Amino acid sequence: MAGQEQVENSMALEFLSLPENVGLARVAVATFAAQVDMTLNELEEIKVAVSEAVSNAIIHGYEGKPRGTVRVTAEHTAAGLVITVTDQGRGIQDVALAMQPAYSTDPERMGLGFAFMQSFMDEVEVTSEVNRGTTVRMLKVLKKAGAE
Amino acid sequence: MAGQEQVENSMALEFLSLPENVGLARVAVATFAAQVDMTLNELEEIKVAVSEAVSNAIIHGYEGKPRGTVRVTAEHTAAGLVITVTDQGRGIQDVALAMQPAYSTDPERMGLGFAFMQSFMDEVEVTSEVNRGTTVRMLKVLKKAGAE
Amino acid sequence: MQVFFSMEGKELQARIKGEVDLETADQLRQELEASLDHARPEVLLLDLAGVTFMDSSGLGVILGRYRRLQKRGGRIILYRPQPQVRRLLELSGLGKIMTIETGEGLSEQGEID
Amino acid sequence: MQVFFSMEGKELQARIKGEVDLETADQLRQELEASLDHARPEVLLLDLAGVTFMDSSGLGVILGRYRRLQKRGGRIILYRPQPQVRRLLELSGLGKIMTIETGEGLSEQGEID
Ligand SMILES: Nc1ncnc2c1ncn2[C@@H]1O[C@H](COP(=O)(O)OP(=O)(O)O)[C@@H](O)[C@H]1O
Ligand SMILES: Nc1ncnc2c1ncn2[C@@H]1O[C@H](COP(=O)(O)OP(=O)(O)O)[C@@H](O)[C@H]1O
Repeated sequence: MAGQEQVENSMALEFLSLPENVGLARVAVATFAAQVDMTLNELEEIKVAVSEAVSNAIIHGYEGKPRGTVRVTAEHTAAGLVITVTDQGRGIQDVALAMQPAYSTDPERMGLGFAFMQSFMDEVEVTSEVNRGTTVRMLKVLKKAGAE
Repeated sequence: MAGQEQVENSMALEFLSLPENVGLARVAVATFAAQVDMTLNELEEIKVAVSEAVSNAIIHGYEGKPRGTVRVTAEHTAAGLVITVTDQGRGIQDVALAMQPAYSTDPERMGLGFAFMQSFMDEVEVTSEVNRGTTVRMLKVLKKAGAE
Repeated sequence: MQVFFSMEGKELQARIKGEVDLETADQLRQELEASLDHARPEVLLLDLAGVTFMDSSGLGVILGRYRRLQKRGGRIILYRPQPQVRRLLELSGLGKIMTIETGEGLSEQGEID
Repeated sequence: MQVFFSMEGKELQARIKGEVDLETADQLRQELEASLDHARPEVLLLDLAGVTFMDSSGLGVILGRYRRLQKRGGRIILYRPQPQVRRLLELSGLGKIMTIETGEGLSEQGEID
């Protein structure tokens, strides 16, 4: 769809906090992201980042309870692909601590979710309020693969 | 995920009225639908029905203008898979007429969108108000493939 | 979606790959029109083996080309549609006014006639 | 996701196919635990060639099995990870504490050692 790349596009996906929806979020965002020129490697990176953020919303935000709503948005902007993942769950008391590699409140987990988001995306911003929920905003800068 | 099939699941997807989002809607709903036992043929039928309803929202509802919002929801219920496609576009004056096979207000089109939805889904319900928009609600009954 | 053209005598062959829906129908229409303008074939063979999805937007493109060819006595062959596409061709009635060839029992090169 | 097990001497081989994420990690953990209980191998070889996606939920399952085996002197071999998975193994440090085998230059049967 050359020539349409100037038109910005956006999507929003909402689903229940069930583990099987992690794959749904990944597929939807990857399909959306693939509308613009992107390498397979960049798509893989975006899939990991989305997977981590949505998994966190389900297991930490809603503590595994299946009746919460997770909202994922994606937008093509001049800056690149902006992805947000929002839950209305229990929130994070100390965001800076939570984002440290290997920090986890769950002994079964590795504490690498935020580390992967930061490795694979160009910007990661977390806003959270205890008992109100968490939003993770991530930016993937698009290398202009021949465009413009 | 045997044993989790009792849990109902739901998703909602919103996107701008751009042609490239027809594929996004198809992929998202098919991924969601594939969470329950479903034949490949049933998945193909669902993809055609979603494609037709979303295409209609974009070309008829919003008359090709790219700044409208299309909303697609999908829900697993006891009755089966319920899919809705909603636009806030120009609406349909005479729904019964519009749903007749081969009826189209666009000479370039075949007028088969509603016919395909009706062939491929078990129920199709259209509610529309002129200048307010249109909602198409479709049900796919799930054959209990071994379940229960 | 991609289209690959080749000419075989008076037959224009268009091999279509990918999904034909609202997003890609215009492009398909334009490419077919340009090639028909240029080649003026008697027969347009649409090789659908690589079409992984089609809906009524795609059927509309085929019907439009059928009408154009019919005016000067030409015809369309729908070649090797996959089951999902084949079903739409039949439901829509296009399968009745155009020839569908399954490609079975033909030579390895995929030649017809 | 699916797991296929086979025993080769003192080596338990688990061939994993599909996506390993929050949805499937529990199932993978349970299947590996059950087979480890049963087979008591010295080496657990995880054949990752068929793993099309993995995230930190999957890595956690591997690390947990590593700890279990290490207690009695066993070890884990990560066999044929695809590039995406390999990168996560390296970023996470798991690639440093476990052996990664690419499977290159080995016999057709996919045997190692
Ligand atoms: N959406 C969220 N809601 C509440 N807490 C969260 C959320 N996301 C992350 N956290 C907290 O931050 C910690 C670190 O997250 P992360 O780096 O993804 O590692 P892990 O998921 O392995 O614990 C989590 O253990 C959890 O306490
Ligand atoms: N979402 C919609 N908003 C407004 N009009 C619609 C909508 N969906 C369908 N229509 C009307 O109904 C007619 C028949 O629709 P359909 O059977 O899908 O055939 P086609 O899309 O080929 O015209 C359309 O031509 C249009 O006038």
